[in-house]
Amino acid sequence: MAVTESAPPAALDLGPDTLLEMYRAMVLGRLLDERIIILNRQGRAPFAISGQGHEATQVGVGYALRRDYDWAVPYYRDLSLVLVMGMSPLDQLLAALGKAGDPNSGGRQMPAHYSSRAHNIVTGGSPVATQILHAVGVGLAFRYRGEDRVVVTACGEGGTSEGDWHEGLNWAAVHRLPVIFLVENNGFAISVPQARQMAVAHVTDRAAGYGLPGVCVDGGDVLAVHQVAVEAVARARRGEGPTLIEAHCVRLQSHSSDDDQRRYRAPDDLRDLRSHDPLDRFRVDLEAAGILSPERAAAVRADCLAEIDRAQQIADEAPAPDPATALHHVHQEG
Amino acid sequence: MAVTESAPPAALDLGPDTLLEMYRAMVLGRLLDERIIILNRQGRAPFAISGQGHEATQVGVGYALRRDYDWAVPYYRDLSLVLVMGMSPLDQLLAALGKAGDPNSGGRQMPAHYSSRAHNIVTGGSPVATQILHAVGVGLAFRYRGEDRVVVTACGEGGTSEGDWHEGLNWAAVHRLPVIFLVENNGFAISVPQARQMAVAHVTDRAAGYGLPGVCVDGGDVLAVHQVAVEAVARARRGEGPTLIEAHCVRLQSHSSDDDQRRYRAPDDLRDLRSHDPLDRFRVDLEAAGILSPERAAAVRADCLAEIDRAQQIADEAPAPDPATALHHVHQEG
Amino acid sequence: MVEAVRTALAEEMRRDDRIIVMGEDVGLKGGVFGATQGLHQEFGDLRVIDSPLAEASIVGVAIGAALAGLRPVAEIQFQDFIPPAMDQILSEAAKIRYRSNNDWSCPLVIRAPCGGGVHVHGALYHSQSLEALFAHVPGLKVVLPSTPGDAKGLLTAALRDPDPVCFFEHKALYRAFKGEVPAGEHVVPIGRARVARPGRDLVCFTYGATVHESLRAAERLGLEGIEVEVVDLRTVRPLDRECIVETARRIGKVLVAHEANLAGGVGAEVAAIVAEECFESLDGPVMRLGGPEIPAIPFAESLAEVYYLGADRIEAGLRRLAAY
Amino acid sequence: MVEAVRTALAEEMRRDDRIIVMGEDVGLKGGVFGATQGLHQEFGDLRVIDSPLAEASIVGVAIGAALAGLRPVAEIQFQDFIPPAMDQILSEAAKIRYRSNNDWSCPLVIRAPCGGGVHVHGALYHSQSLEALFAHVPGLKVVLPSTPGDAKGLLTAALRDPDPVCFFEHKALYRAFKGEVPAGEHVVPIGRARVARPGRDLVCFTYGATVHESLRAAERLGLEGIEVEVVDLRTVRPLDRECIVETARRIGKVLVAHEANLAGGVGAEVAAIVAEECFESLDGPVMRLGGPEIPAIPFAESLAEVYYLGADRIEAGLRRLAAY
Ligand SMILES: Cc1ncc(C[n+]2csc(CCOP(=O)(O)OP(=O)(O)O)c2C)c(N)n1
Ligand SMILES: Cc1ncc(C[n+]2csc(CCOP(=O)(O)OP(=O)(O)O)c2C)c(N)n1
Ligand SMILES: [Mg+2]
Ligand SMILES: [Mg+2]
Repeated sequence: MAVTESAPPAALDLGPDTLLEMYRAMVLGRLLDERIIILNRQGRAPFAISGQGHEATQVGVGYALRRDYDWAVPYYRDLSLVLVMGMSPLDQLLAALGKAGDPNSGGRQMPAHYSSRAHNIVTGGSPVATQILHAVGVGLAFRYRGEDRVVVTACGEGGTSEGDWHEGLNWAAVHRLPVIFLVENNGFAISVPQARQMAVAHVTDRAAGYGLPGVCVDGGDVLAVHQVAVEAVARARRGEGPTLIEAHCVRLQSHSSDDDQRRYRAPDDLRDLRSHDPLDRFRVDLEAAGILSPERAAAVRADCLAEIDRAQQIADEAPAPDPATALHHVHQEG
Repeated sequence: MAVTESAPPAALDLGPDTLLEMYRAMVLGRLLDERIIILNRQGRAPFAISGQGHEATQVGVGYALRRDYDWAVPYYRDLSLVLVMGMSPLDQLLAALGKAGDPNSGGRQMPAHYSSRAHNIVTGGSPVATQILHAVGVGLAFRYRGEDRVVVTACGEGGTSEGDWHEGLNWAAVHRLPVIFLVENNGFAISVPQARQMAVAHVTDRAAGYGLPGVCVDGGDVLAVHQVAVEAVARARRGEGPTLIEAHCVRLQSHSSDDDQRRYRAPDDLRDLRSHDPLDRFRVDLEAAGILSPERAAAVRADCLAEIDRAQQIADEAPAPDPATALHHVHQEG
Repeated sequence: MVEAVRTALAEEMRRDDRIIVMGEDVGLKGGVFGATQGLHQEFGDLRVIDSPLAEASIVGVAIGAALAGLRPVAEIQFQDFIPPAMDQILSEAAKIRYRSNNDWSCPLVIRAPCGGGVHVHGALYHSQSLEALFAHVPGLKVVLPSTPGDAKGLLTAALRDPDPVCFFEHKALYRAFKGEVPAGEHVVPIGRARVARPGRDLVCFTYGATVHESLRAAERLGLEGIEVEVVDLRTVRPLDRECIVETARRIGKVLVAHEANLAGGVGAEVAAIVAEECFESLDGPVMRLGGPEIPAIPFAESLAEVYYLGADRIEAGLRRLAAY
Repeated sequence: MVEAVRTALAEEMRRDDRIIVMGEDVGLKGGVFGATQGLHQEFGDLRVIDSPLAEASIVGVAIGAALAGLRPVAEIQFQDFIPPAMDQILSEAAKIRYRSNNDWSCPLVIRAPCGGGVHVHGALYHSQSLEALFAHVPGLKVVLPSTPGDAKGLLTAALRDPDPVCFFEHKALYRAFKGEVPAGEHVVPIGRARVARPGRDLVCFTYGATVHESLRAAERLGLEGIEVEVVDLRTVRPLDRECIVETARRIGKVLVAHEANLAGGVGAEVAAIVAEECFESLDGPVMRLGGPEIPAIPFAESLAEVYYLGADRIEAGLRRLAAY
């Protein structure tokens, strides 16, 4: 039940290939995120919500999962997580533009409502924290069938205030289910700062009250997050039950394209944000370890951009949903 | 934020008069409770739900409040609490028999849905734990008006699983409101034992996670409860915020007149229950301290019974609600 | 009727091991009305789960289990205690197939006892009939059986349905029928009404416990040669529109009756369909009977009587309509 | 219209210091649509409270404050996020006066933006029109203004009401009217409909944003000499029964139109009232228009258009009715 304030600094022993893969995943998430914001500013994507600043957390957790075996019940900031789990930039660009081929929802939901049955990414709606309970149910099904799969579900620190969050952690603890509750704590729920959201410094202060371990980690440190996630996954796979992971992140962008954080955040605070960019941190670490060179970093960036460009071209040309289909799939048909 | 496992044994320094008053309150609660069960068995009260075994907790807390100044948002087992706060046996017998004069609801609600504006006892419905949030709102109003009143709200350990409980504790902690959250933990929610309700031994394990103090106390020890409650009330009155009190109680009767606990509780467990009767414990303590004699105890009992008999006679003869009134008071009239 | 529910659950659980049951007190105690009695003994802890006291989690966890391939039955102890789970039902279960463009589905049965009556004494919070709140929601099916046979057959259909079904069992019916449960496999399709009594002069559309009050009223009028057809809608979402329209056109005088509050109730939808589709065949105004404008059934018998829609009030309504 | 909401709040807060406002982002940010902008600056932390992200608590805490003598305004960020608070609204706020036999009361305003449209892009969860769920519940009042004047006048009435009022503001109207807020004290009584356009050939009962779509359709028919009366119901609980019945009887051809899902919607109740009370005056079937049988408005414009009830569909409906 011990709450570790922060995981011990993770060694770079994953091997250079994996580390570079993880780096690329973060870059891809970031660049795709930026592209969607551009599409929004151009008036082509009606809505954008950004995961910038959360990439290290999501990639760290994503790389602890077994792809197409474990499950995720994500939330709207989890762009990098769903990319790691197997979804593509094209999948998300189709969603941003509301195209028929959008695998998340066929253009029915707002972008960032990630879903892919093929990749075990559970469909989500917009209400905050409802997904927490779904993850518990998924874990229940795994346990019932005797599978050693693990499910991870994520929300923000604001989401922890909802009753569903409480009910989910409690249920998972009582039944020792293989669920990892990830809280991506960026200090704000739209405009509401953490101090108006809870009277404690760490969401993990709640773990002991449910009877599960809580680990608080620097969410800008991809390897620290990864290590914590690997341990939680191993624990869950061994049948020892759920873990609460709180990753402290920064929200580099406003809450969404409908928000302007300059209205409620101090200029100093905003200026300071960039120095916490997890991408920069990982790049510097990898360069210091001799795994990444500036040239290689530029190549990764170019490669990701090319992938996104190709995807955007396809998405641009993809057809809008056929109006006739709007009435389909309320119930199973045929 | 420290969690005290149990309050230090309270001295009997309240003075003999108060102690005897508290004893009488417990006896009155018990005998009235028994009477209502008898009325149910006779087929005259369609429903009964019992607070037997919870009297020490309720009287201990009730005596920490300033009558007709502080507020309570009780739950269905809080018969002794509402009696201490100023309601009468007649009030509850009128409710048990569904009479027009029932001040709780005019015969509209089931018995044990305590309410009295005159005595600052907030009306409650049947859904478990909704009242927790009302107490927080009451505390908010006190704080807004700059009053030093305190509000206490109660539920069972089962009720702590509801989202509303979580949201209430969190809100009260963030705003440091003068609310006392009392959990009367009798180990069962109807048939569901605590181990299926939560994965922790004590509800107070949750207090730290909200940023408020949690005190776990032997709910069968009226003076221990009283001391803990006095401290929590003082803290709240000083503007230092909410406290969570968990009082371990025994449920001497089945959940309600519709339940039979022999179906799901072990015979040993049931046999053991009586040895934890809080009334016996207080009587023995008072006798040992020379404050109560067997004769005096018998007199108290007789006096309470007489009061209840008188009340029952009045309640028996009281008129049923006039059907014409059934349609009134959905909204303010006239 | 409680026996029918229990039987359907047990038989389907034997047939399909994806079915699990969860809710408050459904295990050892077997449910507060005994609807799950014996299941825990037969199917064990993993399939019959005493949940924490938290309705949003009962439904929300069931949704997750359904997404992961199980077929959960979420029991809510009383329909009055569904509102904490409303978000999970309305915002999640009902929309999962649609919002994922058919990629995901949510086969889930939400069972709850509903309704009251003069002798149920459940008062405001153990007596409500809230079906209209669910009947308004695309993506849900809403079923209210009135007989043991239908309870078994419709619950079996619900347990085999690929989408979420709300299954509401009227408490007054639980013990009203004994030993009338059809043996063996018995499936009644969701969405089809049933003629509980044929007639030609008036038709009464109804469901749940009110079917029996309506039959009683119809019988009394029958003695005088006024033949009332009583149609048990059985499913209130989707309504059996075809049956409603055909019957209303054929008979021409329509009463809609239910225990739930009248205003904005299911009866409004039935009446509106009739008003729109059967205008030229109507021989009188579409009449509705339902609960008065108070929150639910009060505790005291003298007050409860004011709420309850019994045979007498239905008979009076039918007579007014017949005289039109 | 958002200006009207803000003005009503500010003016009433100045008049009555029992009024407090709480909800997500209502403080510094002034609400996601700006409805509370400036209030935090003027009235401070104690009266304008940025709540935790938890709707049940927003309403539940507001109820407690109301019980203790305040007059709270609980803002829910989008009506789509009311369901987590459904239990507090349906089971608690709506029943407090009745269940306590008039001993307690709960003066509380629950505000939420509702509705969608082709250009709102809120998709399934930022576009719903859920008023029917509340319109079925005795103990609640449910108001949907369609103009800045009514928004100010009805919100002022709600803030002075001794009982709980649900106040739903259509997002498409927020910025549709500028500078049309009546100055000074302006109170519009809850429960009274308004004739938005007089007419004699057909009547269209409607509310919310659909009022404007109906007016547009009526105008087009007006050019051809078909005079459509458009009645803005404004309050959907309690309905202005007198106005509905009088108007329907006078005109004889009735359309009911709303953005919400048709089945079980408020239109069903209006149609049922007309069918029952105006039978002998009707010159055609009571017609209803509303949302199709899908959960809400999809994101992609091509799909959203299928849902939305615009002037064209209303015009077509009116023409069918006129031709009857
Ligand atoms: C039930 C519900 N209430 C309100 C909202 C509106 N809303 C969307 S995101 C959000 C803030 C979430 O903050 P947090 O949980 O900290 O996550 P973050 O956005 O910071 O990652 C709010 C209030 C919603 N989507 N659902
Ligand atoms: C929301 C809700 N769900 C279910 C019930 C039915 N119910 C009434 S009391 C109860 C058990 C409560 O247990 P606990 O909170 O431990 O209190 P105790 O009765 O043991 O004092 C249940 C399940 C209810 N009244 N409300
Ligand atoms: Mg956040
Ligand atoms: Mg208990």
